[in-house]
Parts: sequence; structure tokens; C-alpha cells
Amino acid sequence: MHSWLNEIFIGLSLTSILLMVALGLAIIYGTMGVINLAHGQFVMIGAYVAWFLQSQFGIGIIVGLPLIFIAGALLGLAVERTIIQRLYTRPLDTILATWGIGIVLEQLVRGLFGSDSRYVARPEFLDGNLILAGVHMSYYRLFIIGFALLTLAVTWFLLFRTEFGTKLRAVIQNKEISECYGVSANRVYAVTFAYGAGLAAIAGALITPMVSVTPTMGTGVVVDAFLVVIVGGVGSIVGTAAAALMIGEATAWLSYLLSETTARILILLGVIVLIRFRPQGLFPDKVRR
Amino acid sequence: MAALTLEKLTVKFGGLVAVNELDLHISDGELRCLLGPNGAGKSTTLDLICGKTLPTSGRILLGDQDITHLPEFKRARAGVGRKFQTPTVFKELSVIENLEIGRSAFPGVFSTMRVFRTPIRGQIREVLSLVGLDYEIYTKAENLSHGQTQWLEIAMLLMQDCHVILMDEPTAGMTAQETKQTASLFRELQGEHTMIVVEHDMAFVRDIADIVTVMDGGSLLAEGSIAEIETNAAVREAYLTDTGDDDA
Amino acid sequence: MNKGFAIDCIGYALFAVFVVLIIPWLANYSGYDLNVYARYLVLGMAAAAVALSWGTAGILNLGQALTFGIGSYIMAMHLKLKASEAQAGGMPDFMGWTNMEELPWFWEPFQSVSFTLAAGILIPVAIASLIGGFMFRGRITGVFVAIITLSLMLAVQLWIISEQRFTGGQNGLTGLAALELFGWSVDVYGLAFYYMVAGCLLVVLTLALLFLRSKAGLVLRAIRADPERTRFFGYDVSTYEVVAFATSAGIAGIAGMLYAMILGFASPTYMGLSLSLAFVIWAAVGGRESIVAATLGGIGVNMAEGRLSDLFFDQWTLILGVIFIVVVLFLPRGLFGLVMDLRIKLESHFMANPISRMNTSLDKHRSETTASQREGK
Amino acid sequence: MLEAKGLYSFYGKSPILQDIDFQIKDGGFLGIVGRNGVGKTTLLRTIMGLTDRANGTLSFQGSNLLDMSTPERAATGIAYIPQGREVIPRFTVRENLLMGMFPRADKSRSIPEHIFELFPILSDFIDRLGGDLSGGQQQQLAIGRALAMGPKVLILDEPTEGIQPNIVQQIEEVIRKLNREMGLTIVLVEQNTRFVRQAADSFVLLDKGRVALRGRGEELTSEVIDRYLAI
Amino acid sequence: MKRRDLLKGVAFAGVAGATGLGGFPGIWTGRNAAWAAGSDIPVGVLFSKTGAVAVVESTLHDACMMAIEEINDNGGINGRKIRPFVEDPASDPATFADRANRLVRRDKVVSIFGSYTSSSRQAVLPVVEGQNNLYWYPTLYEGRECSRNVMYGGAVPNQQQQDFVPWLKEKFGGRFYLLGNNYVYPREENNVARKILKGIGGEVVNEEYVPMGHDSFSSIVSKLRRDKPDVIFCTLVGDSDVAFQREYHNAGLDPKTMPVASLTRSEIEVKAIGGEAAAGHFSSAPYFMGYQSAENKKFVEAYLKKYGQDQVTHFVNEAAYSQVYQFKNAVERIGSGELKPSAIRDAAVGQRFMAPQGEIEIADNLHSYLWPKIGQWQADGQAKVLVDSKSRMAPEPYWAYEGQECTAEGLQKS
Repeated sequence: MHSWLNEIFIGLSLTSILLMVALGLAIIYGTMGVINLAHGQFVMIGAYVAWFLQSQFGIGIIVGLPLIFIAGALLGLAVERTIIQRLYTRPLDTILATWGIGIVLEQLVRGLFGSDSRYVARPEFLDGNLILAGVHMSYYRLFIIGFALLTLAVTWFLLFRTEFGTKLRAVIQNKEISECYGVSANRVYAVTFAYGAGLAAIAGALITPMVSVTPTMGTGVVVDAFLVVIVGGVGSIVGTAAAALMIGEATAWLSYLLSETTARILILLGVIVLIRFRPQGLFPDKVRR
Repeated sequence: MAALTLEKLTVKFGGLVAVNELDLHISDGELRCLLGPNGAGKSTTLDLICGKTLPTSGRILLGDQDITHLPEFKRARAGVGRKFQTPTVFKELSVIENLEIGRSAFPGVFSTMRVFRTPIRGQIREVLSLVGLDYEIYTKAENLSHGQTQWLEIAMLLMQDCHVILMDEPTAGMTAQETKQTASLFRELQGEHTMIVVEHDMAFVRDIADIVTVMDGGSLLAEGSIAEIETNAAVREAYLTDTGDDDA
Repeated sequence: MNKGFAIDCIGYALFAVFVVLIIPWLANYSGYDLNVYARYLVLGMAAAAVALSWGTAGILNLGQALTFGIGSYIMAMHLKLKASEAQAGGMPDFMGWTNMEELPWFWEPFQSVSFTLAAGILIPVAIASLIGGFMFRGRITGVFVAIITLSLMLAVQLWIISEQRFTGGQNGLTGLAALELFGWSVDVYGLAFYYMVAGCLLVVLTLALLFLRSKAGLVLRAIRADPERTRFFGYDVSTYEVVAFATSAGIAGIAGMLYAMILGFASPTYMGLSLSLAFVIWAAVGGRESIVAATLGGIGVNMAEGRLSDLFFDQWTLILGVIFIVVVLFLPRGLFGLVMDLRIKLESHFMANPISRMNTSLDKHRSETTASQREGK
Repeated sequence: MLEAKGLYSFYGKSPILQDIDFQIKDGGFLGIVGRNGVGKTTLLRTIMGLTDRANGTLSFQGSNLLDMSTPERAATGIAYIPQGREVIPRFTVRENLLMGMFPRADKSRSIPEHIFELFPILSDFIDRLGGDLSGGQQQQLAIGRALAMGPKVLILDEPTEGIQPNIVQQIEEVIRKLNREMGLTIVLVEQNTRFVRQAADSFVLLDKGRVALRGRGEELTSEVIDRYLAI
Repeated sequence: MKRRDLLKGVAFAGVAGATGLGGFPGIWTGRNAAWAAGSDIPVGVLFSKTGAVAVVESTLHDACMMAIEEINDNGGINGRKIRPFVEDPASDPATFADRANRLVRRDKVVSIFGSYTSSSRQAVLPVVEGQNNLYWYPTLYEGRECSRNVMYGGAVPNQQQQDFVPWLKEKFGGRFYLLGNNYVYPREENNVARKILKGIGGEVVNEEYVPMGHDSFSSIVSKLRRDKPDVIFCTLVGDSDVAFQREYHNAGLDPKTMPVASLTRSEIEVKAIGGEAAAGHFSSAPYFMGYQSAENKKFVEAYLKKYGQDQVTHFVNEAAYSQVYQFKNAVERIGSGELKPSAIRDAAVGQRFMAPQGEIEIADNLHSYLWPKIGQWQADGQAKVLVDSKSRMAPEPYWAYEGQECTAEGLQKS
């Protein structure tokens, strides 16, 4: 009877995860045009850092988030400085290079921690469910929804209310002129990439209580994130959020009414049609590229 | 008979009216010069004719054929050729390959599949020597100088052999000598081809134009012979003053 | 346009010699190695398909494995039916298990060899034409093409996995019979089969090279450089793109058919993300601008993979990943680009004096010009 | 203070500028003239470090610019106003002006008042998007943005191109004023030789990437123009 | 012009030549020249160390290698050492086929131990059948196969379900929700489950399949809330199983009223799920790590000592371990006769081995007589064995298909 409310909540919960994963990718893609196929591996590494902190030092996910963010950001920075930086003039080649990076990261993690599936516990104070109007909402999912909104807000603030954001937006719109006015595009790119990677790591840490942590967990993540980014439109975080909401709710409803497989097929086909007729995305930002 | 007719042609970009109810009649074989300050809508008008931009309202007739809604390639096949303001050639291709692309009488994919070599004779030979590129046949277009690139694009248009040719600032970056050459070339083409030339260089315009059209703010400001235009008060104010002694 | 044609012919001839004579010798004319090399050739063909649309027309198809996979399923359907002749109603075993009553109508025509062979090319071509028309009429380019092709491939893959009663699901189509052509039962470990694969590859490459050498290929290169400008010369850019896209799909279909024969089964992983990306990587390593180079890329990377996995049991994927990164970073045009640069270096080395070199080339042009003038008269 | 010696500049492998020499002293006004495509814009871009590669000497106040990145050059006090203005279309006027403050050594982020005195229109339109301004207003914004950094040298590329005549005059006056009254060093690329002759104290004439002629501003006579520039 | 072209040609030849040289037989082929020498017994070890199923397959690899080492340390088989040829098929069926080919045709192994998924087994099948080799497959599977070239060491549906389903119905009720990944194994198991339920008066309230690797189960959970089944009959594997059980736990569903009864969940999945979330649910399998027996104690101790105390043994790697010993016994039985795969197979049939789960026996249809057990998961990540089968249960791979039977002569239809 309250199933539709329930599905809305499930959709929101899916949306929040999609958004967390896609946001970092959207920022990187929107800023540099870099198609980062290693994004899923950054997510995976975030999950592993969360596991490592918990199993070695007993640090819970939420307490560990700053550390996880920093770890992801540092890794992102290293990758950007050594590899991505050389590819800014060849955006399509980043697909190939980042795919290679993904393989390498996955293999490194496997070498360090083995192929085993790892377990990360959910924070205890988020155990249990809130039942409201017949809708079962687990506290942990509520927390993720809230956290995703917070991340969105922080990112928005960073982009539109800070000097770094102004520099970033300037570089996106006109790199040369920004450089002529003292903005070091290289530094902006590096920081942005690191931020995106940090967000991916946080997303990875937050999903650990719901999935199994394995070296291969990133592969599936990146495709979904990319669909969200492209449907949302390049460089528009509002578009990314809207696309995540659309895909999240559609997944919830279609899987409930039909089946998981059919839902997925329909969504893929829907995305194709959307891209064909709105390649500029849902909320296009009128920027170059 | 009119080779090209624009009727109440209007295009808006967002709130901006770039071309406003423009009427233009260009007769067969005429060479028309289009003048006006930057942002007057000259290039946009050419874009509308060749299909790069679609009009918000109005009609474009090529002879009797309504081409207002045809896609670019069909307009090209119907006989509209275009030279762009910044010379646009295929940089990765050699001069001869660029010309082969220009030679597009049979542009279908199943026709082009049967063509394997470009014989350097006949029309191609002529065009090459006309534009002075005979020693650059195999040079990649990106290695040509600015002026040569201009010539290459003009040569491609000659190969295309269109009835209506739209020229956007063809002499920009050319030496005086070259500009004279261009003028004589245009006069040669005149009659057989119908041409619209957008140009700032008044000396060049004086040299070639039959009728001059002046645009300002997307609308037609004046139309007439070069003498009429140069004495027109409105034109002087919008366009000709402040250029002072400088035409370069 | 004929400049460099001679070189291509020489290069291609060397490649043909390599494929026809050297590889069988490498394989000691023995069954297992021939089969493995046949597999590499087929994967090379798939890389060539990628290069045809990507390197020439600039269409990056991340879903190339879709048509490859469809080709493999088409061949596998025929071979499965052949293997199931003894079964009740000639129905493949997996259908009986899922309580199917009779052979689905769309399986019926695959009883025929000739239909199968034609379908393995034409169905991928038809699918690619449809999706290509859908995309290119809307002037979809670049990363959007990549995402659309990728999504479509994933959707079809999911469908194939879920419709187990028609397709064999996750396991794919297994337990296949040997192909019979004109009464010859194909032994995929035999020298004859290797030559059949090599022959297919060489014929496909020859035709593709002719296509690319023709003016149509030139127009495609023009489209890659500047699709807008090409339109203004009267070329219907989207049709050209569809043709290139569909041609590459047809090649992938042929490769897929051969692949199903070589491995003896068809699997949904043949139209998976990682294989699809692998095709692109191979083409990039070999050099996307030349389909022969891309083919060599496919063959080379797979040979390397076979060898690395032999030598470094644990970390071969890591090594491959590093190699890809290095190639992308330092050889943006692949090994082909390396060869071309080497050529230029060699040239300037042999022609010490740049001025004389310039004169030589001028002389060359002049002599050619006069020659063709004479021809003209 | 701004000085080039034997300067070469490249796009890819082709040298666009060859063996360029010029020198401007503090508070000087250098006009650069020449036909289309002779490398005038490239020369300005070389000063800012926007070409692929440059050889030779290019120094500003004794420090070698060629060793610096573009942002570092901006930080030395060189403000560049490119052809076509290139204000950031989706930035407000305020953000565009703020952007001009980034290279400042004093880290100040309050927009200097004298910019609004020079261009009152900017304070009226302070919250409008840069892309919504007319060409002339954008040019004023571009100059305002450059002045916000408190520059020592102003480099302008055809600032009057495509601007309505009445604003052209206003802009010319501002440029002159910046030079004469505020002592700013000016490097100006201009097709409009009349303005160069009137305002510049020296000029160089480029042809095919080389300096074909140099002299004092008033030497840019119609005779010279006829010989080198006219058609 | 001539010279130029020649140069280009030379350059091209250089690359082709380099490729050719690189491809020189001695360098490119042959793992190392010594493989054929000596009296070692060559076997293939074919488990993925990378890719999606590496999580499970690497533990099978470990167990298999441990058995090989144990045997070699104890003097080998009839004085001959087992020589393992290890390959990593990277969880990809095509690579499985390629590597199996390499093992059989190039390395001339007499048997291959390998693989976890049905699709990989299917990929290897044409290779081993074509060359009449022997494939030791340790995993539980869907049955319905009767190859003479595969030694099936895991349970078939009847061995997992015959006791389990009636027991569940009796304890919790007969309304089953069938949930599995979308591939042949879950579908086949559910076929069998439906058949059993029909016989004992139970019903299926829903049957749902999710794509492999699917990991968001909130919609499924809301369907569970809607349908309120007595038992969730679960054939999810790997990551999906983990994600589902986590979701179930997060949603606050209760194992007392709606337990998950799994055919695929082992200690390895529970380790990833977390003991707390898995506690109270059931699995049916012939082996659990917590099973009390002398053999198991020895096995578990050796395994943990070798691979780390955080590792687990489970019903597939137990079989992977046992199969090596079954292979050993078969080879011993052949004695001085010719060591070829078919001989090994024939010698293996009917042979018994005291495995950690109990004494198992290879049936003449090459499947195994096993000891099915029902375990309930505890918070410590181990299962408590509630029901232990009273006798060795016979494998009937065509149990659900009347008139079909797998025998020593292959598939018989009546």
C-alpha cells in the first residue's frame, strides 16, 4: 500500500550512491575533458582504505572519511602528475590510458591485499530502520542520502563561492586567458583531479557496508557513473544530480515493476535515446568544448 | 532572373536578432559585395545561405528552388559553395587531396568508392597553376602559408564549380599583388558564376563590385552602386567613418 | 593520392608473407600453435575493424564487440544445430532443459550454411547501419558515439544472458559441431583451417585497403579532419559515416564467426566491455591510422599476452597495463607512428643536406608535372 | 624595460616570428603594425608565453620571460587584452574584474575604484554576465580586467576592432590617458594606423614574421603606409 | 622517388622483422625446454587469479596447490612427483579455453584441475573432449551433464536439495521465494526446487534473477516485504550474495521468520558479508569449515598455517583439495601402466577417499557420492552443522529429468 513511497525512497537511495560516485567523475570530465575509466578503481581504493583503517586501526568508516578522502586525493594527484597531465591535448586518448591505469591499480591492490572479498562493518549507531508511513528506511541509507546532499552542496560551494571555484570555472571557459590572468591551469587541473579522486574514494568507503570489497569492484561502477555524467551534461553538477535522480528512480521503479535485468536494459536504451536527442545533456552549461 | 533570393530572412540567437527581415535579390551572374561593420550579420547571412545556420523565419530561394530547410550537403549539391572567413581547408590532407575533395560532382559514397587516383591534368592542372600551387601538389595543407591556404580554399571552390559562390573576406592576409590577382580572377568568374563577396577592403570592392549591399545590425542599410554607397550618409556614419586614412 | 601507395603495397606484401609463410613456420605447422595463431589473426581482424572506423573516420566505437559477438553467435547457432541433429526435433540441448517445445523460428534458417555465412556479415552490417543512421543523422560525434555504442552493447549482452532459453545464457552456446564447407569438415587445429583464416584476413584487409585507398577513403579522412567543411562540398557526411561504421561491423562479424569456430563456443563475454576496450587498445598500440598496423597490433599484443602469461604467471595483467599506458603516453600514433618517424629520421640521415633534399623533391614534382603535362597533351 | 633580441617563436615546427628585436622603456608606447597574418598577434602571444616554443631573448625589467610560465609572466605585471576581448561569458562583470586581481602580488581582492571612474558603465552592469554585454562594453570590461591587476605593461590586440565608432574614440582616449597620465607602458597592435601615429612614440612594422621597419610614432606617415601597408 | 619508397619499405620490413624475430619458435613457444624431461607427472592447474571470480578461484588454487605439495613432500605418487603447470585464465571463458588448450596440447598434461563457474567449465569442455583429456572440476554445479572427460567433484542439485527443501518446509513453511543470479545454475536448481516443492505441497511465490555481479537489492527487499515468503531460496553467487545479505540485514528483516536458505553460500561469502549479518541463515553443502572430524581438523590446520589465519576453507576448496588425492589414488592404482587420461579416469571410478567431509566415492558416472549437510551460520562466521546426512548420497545429475540417466556409458535415455 505504501509501496510507491517505498520505491521513491529506494530510488533516492540509489540516486545518492550514483551521485556520490558520479560527482567526482563529472568534475574531472567537465573541467579537463578527461574520460577517466580508472574512476571505478579510485572507488575501489577508497573501499580498501576504509577496510584497512577498520581492520588495522579500528577506525570506523565515518571517522575515517577525511583520511580516506586524503588518500584518494593523493593517489589522484600522483596519477594526474605522472600520466594524465601529458594527455590534456588528447582527450580521447585518456580513455585508453586510464583504462591501463585501472588495470594497474586493480592489480596492485590484488598484489597487496589478495583477491579475497573484504568485510567492512557499518557504523553501529546507524544500525536499524526508521519506519515512517510504512516506509522502511535504514538509517545507513538515510545517512548516505544526507551525505550525498552535503557533498553536492560542498562541491557547489567550492565551485561557485570560493576563489578556487572561480579559477576553475575560468579555466573551463577560457584556459588561455585565465593563464594570462595568473591562474595556473596546471595547478587547477591537479587540484580538481585530486578532488574528484577524493570524492570517488569517499564514495567507495561509503558503499563498503553494502557490497563486497574486492579488487574488481570498480569495473561495474564506472559505466554507471559515466552514463550519469553524460546524460547530465558536461560541466553541470545540477545536471549530474538530476541525471542521477532520473536513473536512480527509474531503476527503482522498473526493477520493482518488472525485473532487475529488464530495468537495466530499459535504462541503457533510454540513455541511448536521451544522448541521441540531447547530447548536450539535461542542463547544458554553455561552455566551450 | 534571380540566382538567389532571400525573403524576410530572420535569425535569432537567444534574445539577439542577428539577421532581421533581410531581403536580397541577386541576379544570375552578378558579383555582389556585402559590406558592414563587425557584427552587422554579414557572415551570418552567408551561413544562412549555405545552411550552416537555420533561419528562424523567412525563405531562401536558389533560382526557383526553395532551399530554406535543406541540409548543407544538399545545398552544396544544388550549387552553393562557400569560402570561410578563416580559411578552412583539410590540414591533414595534401593540396591535391584537398582539390580532390573539392571536385565533388559525384559526391555519393558508391561513386567515390570507384575513384582511385587524381589525374593531374585538365581542370586540376589549370586550377593549380591559376592559384600558383603547382609546386605544392603533395604538400600537406597545414604546411602552407596563410596566403597559400587562402588560395587553396579558393581553388577548392573552383573545383567544386558551384553556381553560387559565397566568399567571406577572401583577400584577408593577401599581398597587394595577390589581391589584384584575386580581383581579376573574380572578374573572370563573374557572369558564369554568381558571387557574394564579404569584404572590408574598399579598394578591392571598388575594383570588382557591380552592386554593393551594406548591412548594419542585421538589417539592410543601403544598396546601390559603389558611388552611391560611398556618398550615402547613413553608410558613412555606420561604416565608413573612423576608418580614416586606413584601409589595411 | 597515389603517393605512398607503393609503400603500402610493400608493407602489405610483407604482412601477407608474414601471415602466410612465417607464422605457420613459427608454429611448426603443428595443431595447437596454428590454432592459437589463427585466434590471434582473428583478434587482429577485430582490431582492424576498430581502426577502420576510428582511425579513418574518427568514429570511436566502444561497442565493436557487439557485432563481433553477434557474428560469433550466428556461427555458433549453425554449428549448434548441426551438433543437435540427433536430438529430438533437432533442438539444441539447452532448449529442452528450459522446457521449449520446438525450435524457435529465428533459429530455423541457421540450418543452412550459406544463410549462416551471409547472415554473419549482413546482420552485423544491418544492425550497424541502423544504429549508425540513428546516431550520425543526429550528428552525434566523439565521446557520445562511444557511450551510445557501449550502452547498446551492454544492453544486448544483458538480453542475451537473460534469454537463456534462446541463447544459452551466461554459458553461451557450447558443444558445437565442426563446420562443413563443400563437404570439407573443418578441423580448427589443421593447417588448412589456418590458411582459411589467413585467407579471410587477407581478403578482408585487401578489400578494406581498396576502400580506404579510393576517394571514399579520402572523404572519410576529410570527415575526420572537419565534418562541417566536408558537408559544404556536397558530401553527405552521415552516409559516409554509416558506411564506414557498417563496414567495420561487417569485418567484426566475420572475425566473430571465425572466433566461435576456433574456440568451439560462443559466449556473452565476446560482447563484453573488456574485450571491446581491448580491441580499441590493440588498434591504438598498432596504430589506428593504418588498418594493417592495427591488425599487427592485435596480433602482437595477443602474442605478447600469451607469452607474458607464460613467463609471469602472477603479474602479466599488470605488465600489460603498464605497456598500454606507456604506449598511449609516448607513442600516440602507435607503433605505426614510430615506424613513420623512424622513416623520416632515416631519410634525413641519408640525405645529409636538407637543401639538396628540398631540391630533389622539387625536381621530383617538376618532373612529375611535365610528365603529366605530356600525358595531358 | 621590455626588450626582445633575436626572438623566434614557433607553432609546431614552423617559426612564425623570426629574429625580432624591439625595446620599450618605462612609460613607452609601442605600436605594432603590419598586414593580416604577418605575426602581430603571435608577437603578443609570444610575450605572454602562449605559443608552442620561443627562442632568443625576451626580458622584462631584467628578468627573462622565456623561462617563465604564463601565470608567472602575468604576475610580473604584464596585462594582456587579446583580440576579440575574450571576457569570460558566464562570469558576471564583477567576477571578470575579480579575475584580473588574481596575479596581484598584494593579494588584494577589492576592485580598484578608478576602474569604475574610467568606465562608469561597469559599475552599472556589475552583476550582468560578461557574455550579455555589447562589443564595446566587453572591450571596456576587458581593459578594466587588465587594470585590476595593477599592471606595469598593457598589451592590447586590436582593441577597436568591431567596435562602434563613438566607443572607439572613448577607448582610444582611455588608452592615451593610461599612457600619458598614469604612466602605463603600452604595447598596441592596431590596424588603425592613424591612432598609432597619433598616440605611439615608436612603432615596428612586421612583414612575414620579421621586423620590416621601425621608427618613431609620427614617422608612420602615409608614404610609409603606402609602401608597406596599402594595397 | 625510388629511394624514398625503398626507405619506407625498409622501415616497415624492420617492424615486421622484429615481430618475426620476436616470434621465433624457441623464444615464443614452450614454457621451458625441460618440461618433457624426467618422470614427473604433468598436471594443469587452471584457476583464475585475476578478474571477477578470482575471489573464489584463488582459494581453489590454494587448496589444490597445497594438496599437490603435500603429496610431493610425502614422496609423490609411486615415487613420481606431480608437476603442476599453473595458468591464470583471468575469469574469462575464452582465456579458459585458450589456456586449457595450451595445457593439453602443448604441455601434454594428463589432467587439469580447474575452474569454478559453469561457463568456464563449458569453455574447457570442447578442449578436453576433443583431446580425450580429464578435467577435475571441484564445484557444485547444475547437473545435467554427463561428460566422460570431467570428474565432477562437487554436489549436483539432488545432493543439495533432497534433504534440504523438505527440512525447510517443515521448519518454516512452504512458501518459497526463489532468488538467483541470471545463469544456468540458479535456474536449474530452481527447477529442481519447484519439483520437490510440488511433491511436498509447497509453493513458489516468486522467482527472480538478477544479472551477474548485481549489487543493489533494495527493490528485491521491498518485494520480499510485499510477498512475505517463508523461505528465501537463494542461489546468488559472489558479490551479489554479499550485497543481498547486507541489504537484508540493513533492512532489518528477521532470519527467524524469513530465513535465507542458500545453496551457494560458503564461509568465503560469509566472511565478506560479516558474521553478524549472515547469522541465523542456512546453507546446504557437503562440507563446512566448522564440521567436526579428524580429517577436517588436519585439513583446516594445514590450510590456515600455509595461507594465513584469516583464510577460510569451504565446500569448493575442500573438493579441490580432495580431488588431487583422488587423482593420486587413481594414478597409484594404474601403477606401472601407461599414464593417460582415460586410464586415470577408469582407475578413479569406484575409488573411495577419506575427505574432510567424510568418506567420498567416485561414482561410475564420474560424479561423487557426498555427505550433504545443513548448516546454520553463526555470528563468528562459521556454520553449525544441524543435520548431517546419514549415508553417502548418490549423485543424480539428471534427477529432475525423467527418463534420463547418467551412467558409465554416458547419457542414457529411456
